[in-house]
Amino acid sequence: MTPVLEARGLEIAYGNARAVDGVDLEVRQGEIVALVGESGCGKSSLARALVGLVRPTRGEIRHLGTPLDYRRLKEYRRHVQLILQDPGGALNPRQTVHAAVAEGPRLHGLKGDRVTSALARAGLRPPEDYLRRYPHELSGGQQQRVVIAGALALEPSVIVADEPVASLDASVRGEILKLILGLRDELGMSALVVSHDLGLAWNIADRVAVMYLGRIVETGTVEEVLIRPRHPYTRAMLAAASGTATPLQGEPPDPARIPPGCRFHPRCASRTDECGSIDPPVRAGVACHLASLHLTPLEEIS
Amino acid sequence: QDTTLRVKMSGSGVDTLNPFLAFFNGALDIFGTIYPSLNSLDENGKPGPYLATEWTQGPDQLTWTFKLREGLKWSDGRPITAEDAAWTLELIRTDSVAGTANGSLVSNFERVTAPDPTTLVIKTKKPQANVMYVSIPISGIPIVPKHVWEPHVKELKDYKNDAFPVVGYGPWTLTDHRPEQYARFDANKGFVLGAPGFDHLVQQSFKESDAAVAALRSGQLDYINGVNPTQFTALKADSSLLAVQEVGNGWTGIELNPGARTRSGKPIGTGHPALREQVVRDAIALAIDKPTLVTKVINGLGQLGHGYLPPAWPQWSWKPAPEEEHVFDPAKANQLLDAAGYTKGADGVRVDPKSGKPLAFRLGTHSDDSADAAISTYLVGWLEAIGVKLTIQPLSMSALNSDLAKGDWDILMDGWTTGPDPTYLLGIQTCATLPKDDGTGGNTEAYYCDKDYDALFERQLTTADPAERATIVAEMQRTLYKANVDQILYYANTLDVARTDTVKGIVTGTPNADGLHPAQTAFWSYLKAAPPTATKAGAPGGSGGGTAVWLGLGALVIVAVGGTLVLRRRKTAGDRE
Amino acid sequence: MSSASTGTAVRGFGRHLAEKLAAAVVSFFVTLVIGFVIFSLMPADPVRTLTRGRPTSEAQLAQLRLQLGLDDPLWQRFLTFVGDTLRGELGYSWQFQQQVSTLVAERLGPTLLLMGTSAAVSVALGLWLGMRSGWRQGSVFDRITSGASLTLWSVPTFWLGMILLVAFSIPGLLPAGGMSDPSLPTTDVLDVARHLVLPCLTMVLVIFAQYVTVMRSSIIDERGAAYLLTARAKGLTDADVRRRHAAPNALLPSVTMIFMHLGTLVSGAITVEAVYSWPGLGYLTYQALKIPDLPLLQGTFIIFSASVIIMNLLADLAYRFLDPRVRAQ
Amino acid sequence: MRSLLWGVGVLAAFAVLALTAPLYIGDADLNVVKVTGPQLSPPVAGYPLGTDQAGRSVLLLVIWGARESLAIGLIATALTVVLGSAVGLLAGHYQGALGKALMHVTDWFIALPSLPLAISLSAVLGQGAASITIAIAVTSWTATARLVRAQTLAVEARPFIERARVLGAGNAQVMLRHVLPNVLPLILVSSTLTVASAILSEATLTFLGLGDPTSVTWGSMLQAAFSGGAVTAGAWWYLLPPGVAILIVVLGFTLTGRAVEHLLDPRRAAHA
Amino acid sequence: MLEVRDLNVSYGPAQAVRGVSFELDRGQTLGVAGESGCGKSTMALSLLRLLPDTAHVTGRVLFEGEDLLTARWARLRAVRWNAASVVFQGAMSALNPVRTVGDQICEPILLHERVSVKAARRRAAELLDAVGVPARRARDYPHEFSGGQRQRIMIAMALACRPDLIVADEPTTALDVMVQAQILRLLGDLVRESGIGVIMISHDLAVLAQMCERLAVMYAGRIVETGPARELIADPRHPYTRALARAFPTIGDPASRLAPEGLPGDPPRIADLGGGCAFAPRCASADAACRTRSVELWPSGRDRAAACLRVLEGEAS
Ligand SMILES: Nc1ncnc2c1ncn2[C@@H]1O[C@H](COP(=O)(O)OP(=O)(O)OP(=O)(O)O)[C@@H](O)[C@H]1O
Ligand SMILES: Nc1ncnc2c1ncn2[C@@H]1O[C@H](COP(=O)(O)OP(=O)(O)OP(=O)(O)O)[C@@H](O)[C@H]1O
Ligand SMILES: [Mg+2]
Ligand SMILES: [Mg+2]
Repeated sequence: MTPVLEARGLEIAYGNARAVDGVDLEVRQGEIVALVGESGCGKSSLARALVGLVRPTRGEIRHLGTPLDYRRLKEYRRHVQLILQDPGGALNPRQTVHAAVAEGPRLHGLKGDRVTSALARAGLRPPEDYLRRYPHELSGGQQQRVVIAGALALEPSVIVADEPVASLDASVRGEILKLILGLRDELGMSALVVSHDLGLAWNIADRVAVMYLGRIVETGTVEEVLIRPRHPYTRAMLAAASGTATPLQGEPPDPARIPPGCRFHPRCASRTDECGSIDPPVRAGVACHLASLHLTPLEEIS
Repeated sequence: QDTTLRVKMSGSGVDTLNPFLAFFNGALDIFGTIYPSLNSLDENGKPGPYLATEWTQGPDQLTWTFKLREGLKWSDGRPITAEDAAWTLELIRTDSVAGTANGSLVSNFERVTAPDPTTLVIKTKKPQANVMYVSIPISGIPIVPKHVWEPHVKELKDYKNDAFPVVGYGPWTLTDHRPEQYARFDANKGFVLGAPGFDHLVQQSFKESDAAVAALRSGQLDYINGVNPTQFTALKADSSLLAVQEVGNGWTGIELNPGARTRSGKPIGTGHPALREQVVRDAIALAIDKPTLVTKVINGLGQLGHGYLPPAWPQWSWKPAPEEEHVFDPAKANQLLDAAGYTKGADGVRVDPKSGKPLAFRLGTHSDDSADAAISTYLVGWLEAIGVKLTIQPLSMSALNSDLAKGDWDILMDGWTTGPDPTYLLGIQTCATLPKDDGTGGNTEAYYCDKDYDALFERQLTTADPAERATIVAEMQRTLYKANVDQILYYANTLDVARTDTVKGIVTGTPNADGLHPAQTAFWSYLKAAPPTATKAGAPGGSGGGTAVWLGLGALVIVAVGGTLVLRRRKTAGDRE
Repeated sequence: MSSASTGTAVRGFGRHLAEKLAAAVVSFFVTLVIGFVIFSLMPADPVRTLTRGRPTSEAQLAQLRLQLGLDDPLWQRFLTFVGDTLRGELGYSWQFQQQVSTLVAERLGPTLLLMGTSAAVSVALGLWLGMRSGWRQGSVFDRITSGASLTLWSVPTFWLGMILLVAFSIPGLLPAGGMSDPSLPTTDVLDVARHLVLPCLTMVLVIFAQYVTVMRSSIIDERGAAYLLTARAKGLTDADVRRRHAAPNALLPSVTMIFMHLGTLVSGAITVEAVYSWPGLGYLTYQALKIPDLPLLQGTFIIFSASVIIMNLLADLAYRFLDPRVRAQ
Repeated sequence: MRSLLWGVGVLAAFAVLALTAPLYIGDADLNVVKVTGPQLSPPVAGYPLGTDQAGRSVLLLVIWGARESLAIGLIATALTVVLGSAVGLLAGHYQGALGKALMHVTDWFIALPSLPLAISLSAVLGQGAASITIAIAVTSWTATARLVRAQTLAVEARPFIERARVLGAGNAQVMLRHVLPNVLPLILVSSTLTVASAILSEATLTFLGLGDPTSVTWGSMLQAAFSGGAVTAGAWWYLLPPGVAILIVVLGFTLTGRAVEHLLDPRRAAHA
Repeated sequence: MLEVRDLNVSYGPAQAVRGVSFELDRGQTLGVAGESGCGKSTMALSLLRLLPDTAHVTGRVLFEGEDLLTARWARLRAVRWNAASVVFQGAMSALNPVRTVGDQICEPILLHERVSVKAARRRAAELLDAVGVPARRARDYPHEFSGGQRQRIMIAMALACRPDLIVADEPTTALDVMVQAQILRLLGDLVRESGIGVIMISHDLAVLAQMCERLAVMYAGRIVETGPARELIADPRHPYTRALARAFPTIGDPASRLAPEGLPGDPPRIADLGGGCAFAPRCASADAACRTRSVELWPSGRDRAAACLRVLEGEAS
């Protein structure tokens, strides 16, 4: 089956900083993929490239097998929608909820009232109560629902969500995640959810891709990656999240100065001499030439 | 202590101290007091002795001989001789740069020579009656010391003449000059026409006349030559000030485009054809209420306009006979126009039967002249009453001149002042001053051109007898008056104000029946001005006392500021963080 | 990281400076061309205007036209002008019959004195008042300061000048005009200062409001900043928090605006110079425009444009200097 | 919002006076040939603010002057705002070559000294209200352009622009539907300030002799008063009213602008 | 050392903190959890009277027996930083961008201690070293540091005057998971080594669980549950605590796999709180009594208390 959304050898450079440095990623029909990684590793850049906001310097993006044509972006975006981290900022403060949700259909010349149904589907019920409100009259969770409704109104086949709950309250977060999960279950929509939060992946994702310094260093099903992490970076992240192991040493990496060899080796606790010279490709879902050594599950994780 | 007379610098200040180049009034004023001239003007504006004590026209009518005084010395001690005068005049005649400012005055000179140190001989090309006006203070040519200027002839254009004290001769010696600020002089106590009453003279530049008046009131100035009527009226009431009126040496008027054309008769420009008609110009003349202008615009401080030459020069002044005079009579003006077939249109504006154009004229005014602005609004009202529509166009002096030269005008506000020699002013009404076909060369006043007038002009040029010359000049003025191309509205009096506590004798000559003094020609005002009493009249509240007050005030400010700071500190140290 | 980034910072700064300079130079030349074109379009008859009221012969008129280059075609005059400017010469004034550079140099001093003093006083006053009133927004002090500065800002300069002149030209204390007392044998600093008071006061009263406004609003913006809370938590007094923490930060947005405003100040002084007979560049320009004296106009135009451009450049540099965040880029 | 009330109140009062002026001020009050008042008289019965040199009522002149002064101020502002906003918006939106070029052009105009430019413009276009209006617009649009550009950049950086793009909005849509509405309040505020400075500029330019001295504006009244020597004559009734009128109107606009700015402050709006 | 009694803070009509009381001793760590806007920062800042003028504070804050809320400003300034310092939320904005970090660390030292500038610099260098930032970078400006480094600088600054109490207001919120772990370790070590009392504020229960002995969970300006950290998380008594705990799933816990949980409804607006339990509108087990009866902290176990009627009724969990 051809993936709904697919990135092949994607590279995005800002000047001499390669924020995304050769990424292969696919999202299949009806699947939720979580893209995790620490701050600045290129997650947002990748997400933005996937909806055509950034033009990759190399590589290509395919939607249902057809490469993205930048002259026909508008059409492409009917099928691939983006949800941003900060719902407050993503809504024009001078647009009502109705205008915000109706914008997509209007721009695409879609007929019929898609607004109320989209709002209802996004969990804003009854929709009529919200139509005339302005963003500042809504809570963060409601704002995010409006943003989601705006994307839903176009009935896209994939949603790319960049940190959809990072700016929301802990209690609200679950509700939004439920919504995304529900959309997949009800509409068969696919989603790529970008986050630095492994718990989120555990909550809703089918598959996880772990990104480090512009590369996907490990991918696989949630259970595989989060319970039996193989890449030392994934292991370090999981350890940090549970607060059990010694966290990684060193500063966050800089995409303008990617170390030679394995890009993780300067911070890797289990590096060997050859790590400095071999740049390992992703093989069997992990990009570490010593991956087989770490195959045992972390004992701390129960 | 030395005494200083502080006066307002006249007009627009000093453009350059180089007398061969300068055009601005302020500069000419200075040259009049620091450089000698062949003749001076007496208090009535007639030529008098200065360097020359005698001047005679030879029998050939072409040779003028000036007898110069002996024993006068330049301020650097070198003698003043006829050679200096001859050299100056010859330089202007022969060198185009040196002729920049005054070339026209010597354009009829054939040659100027100094056969001996006290004799100056001027040979003219054609007979010239006004040679004794050529070198007079301010409006004529100043004589400069040859020994100082000869080395600078090559770079005359760039020579700034600012080595102080400037070598010259006159009632005053220029000791310092700051552009746009002031000029400072020392008295020449041995001046041949009388010693100045003050030890120093300072001319200070003021751009706003109200600022100058404030300076006069506060004692920063002793004398202002030329205030405006409202100021004058206000200052007259002040007993500590002396406000005097002098007969005006200029007129304010309008000029009507009689059909601009070149010397060869080719019409140019966009002038309204109706104005070429005598009857239209006459009607306009009758429709203007000149007495009202005098009372309303210049507060009655002037005389009704008649002749082309101003009353400051009684020898030339002319008045129409009562039957010739255009007296305000709108009804008659309407009659004239009706009779000539200029019927009123629906909007009340008459239409020119020949061209079919309405009698709607542009009235160009000098945008920087407040009197123009005032007058023009009256003109609009009066002419409306005879079915003539005026549209006021305020123009910069430069734009106005440009329109004038191109013939792109209907009616313009106009005004001239003149020195005692009327030749130039009369000259610009001759056909010879029309522009050439290429548009250059013209300095005509208003495109007036009349054969008879030209003939009279030539005659007065060569008429040596002053009385006879005056009759011819009067006839010329009558011709102009009738033509109504230039309509003289009024002659504004010159209005001067002086402090009475620091200066006396600032005006010279005896006032006439109306209390008008003769025009203050040349340097007489400053020369005859003197401190009022033998006791030294320091500046009121002079710098000594002033400094004390000043320092006191400064101290007060410091104490106040310091005090507040201390108090503040105490307060902030207290409660709220 | 530190040393390496400093290296790039310096290089980056050099490049930035070079770029800015290049843009400034281009700006400068474009404004010159615009100025030339506009001034050349002015309908004018300088010769007649210059000789107005003076006996002038036809030959003299022709000679003057020739001397002033009025008969040259426009393009040739333009080339001459560009050539002159490149050589640093500003041409020859028509009305003053002098080198424009001499004239401009003569008048620049007084203008700089007046503008410099006024700017310094009003910047200092404006920033100080703005800082205090912004810090205690809504206080009596704030209301008085804001009200007064707004009112003064709304007053036409020349009008205020005239009124101050009449009200305060006190015998022996404050003179009604000029830059120094001509009856003093030498120029005396105190005397010039005395003459400076009223024109400077007029300028200051009108322009300081702008600085008050800018400083006040940037202080208000800064007031909620978290680092001020840190400073307070450290136990600093309110005044110290304001002076040592809020002020330097609030200054940043003000600086650009102040410099830009300073650039336009020079040409904005015409009315004050006229009212107080200050022998500066503003009034010279005004005179030049009346004739119009094209070379002189160009000369002053160059000064004015250059001052704006230079001030903009300085604004940029000052900003970079004051803000370490931009400094490193 | 007391200052808003004050500002708007003052402006409304002036607007009403100016608009209804033809109802009670006629040719007989303004035409120098027809007026009958005493010359330069201090306030007396019938002339509550005295008279000018021609004997016209200063009060009526000030009211009449509001018409042209306000008209010049408003029209100049409209020109400034339209031009400045268009340039600023385009320069902020198209950050590539077009934006750079526009900013350069703006920089050039900023460097042009305003007064000489105004004077030469009025020489070219003919003196009077029209040239003054144009001169003010030509020299002041740059400030608006810079401001709008800065604000546009700020708005463009906000996430909702990105969202709009992803929803399929093109450049025009983004500019007109998203950027403009968010920049508009700022434009509104800045335009009230522009009116204020335009009225001041009008007065200054007219004072320098660039206006039509025969028309009645506050600037030309002041010019006539000054050049006629009203200061020396102590004719405060002639000098003060036009100046105070300018002050009040400018203050009115400024207060309104400030108050509106305050009302539109996003920080307030967000809490509202 | 610190005893807070019935602290109330209101911004005009909006009551941000409503009757908070707690105690803290040297060497103890108290975690305060709760979602955005529930009054955590307000409570923390009110301890040192750092709130803006618009805030109205009542109650007692006894620090070493002295009531800081009524102390004179000069006295208070002496306490600030010297005895109690603050690590603020968002280190980027809490550091002055135009002054070097060295300067900013030295400032309180010079202010509170009679030492030479040189000595202060030396101390600043030591502190930087202690938190793992190279001392030579004291001359750099805040923007030249990464988020984690800046936060460490904030911590170094908080330690500058060797305070007895540190209030850390969301010290790790803006940070990446990896860096966050580092910072928490650092703070934990410091507390252990020097016996400082710490109040740590966060909305992330997981973070607090790592750091603190005791926890207080706040909701709408009130402490709704308090107790030993581990117990509280493992066995929450208050439904809000329960929801909060579930919002941060344990990876590998099959219960939360593909089953995100949240609270329906919106966080409360403190401006329009009525009587009754503030949490009632979002509470699944709320009844009519919850909406009317006012709740307070009732003991809910050993060393624990919760503000829930269910607890009072003995319906544990
Ligand atoms: N427009 C840009 N210009 C230059 N560099 C950029 C730009 N956008 C991102 N970068 C850099 O690219 C790298 C990756 O950024 P990106 O925003 O994709 O990271 P991220 O994984 O989303 O991080 P975060 O979790 O902080 O959102 C970072 O180092 C960032 O500084
Ligand atoms: N200066 C202020 N004026 C008015 N209300 C304020 C002010 N500061 C905070 N509030 C309100 O007080 C309540 C508590 O705010 P506080 O900052 O203490 O919350 P918090 O728990 O720290 O939230 P966060 O997790 O977002 O930091 C909020 O509703 C907030 O809107
Ligand atoms: Mg991101
Ligand atoms: Mg907080």
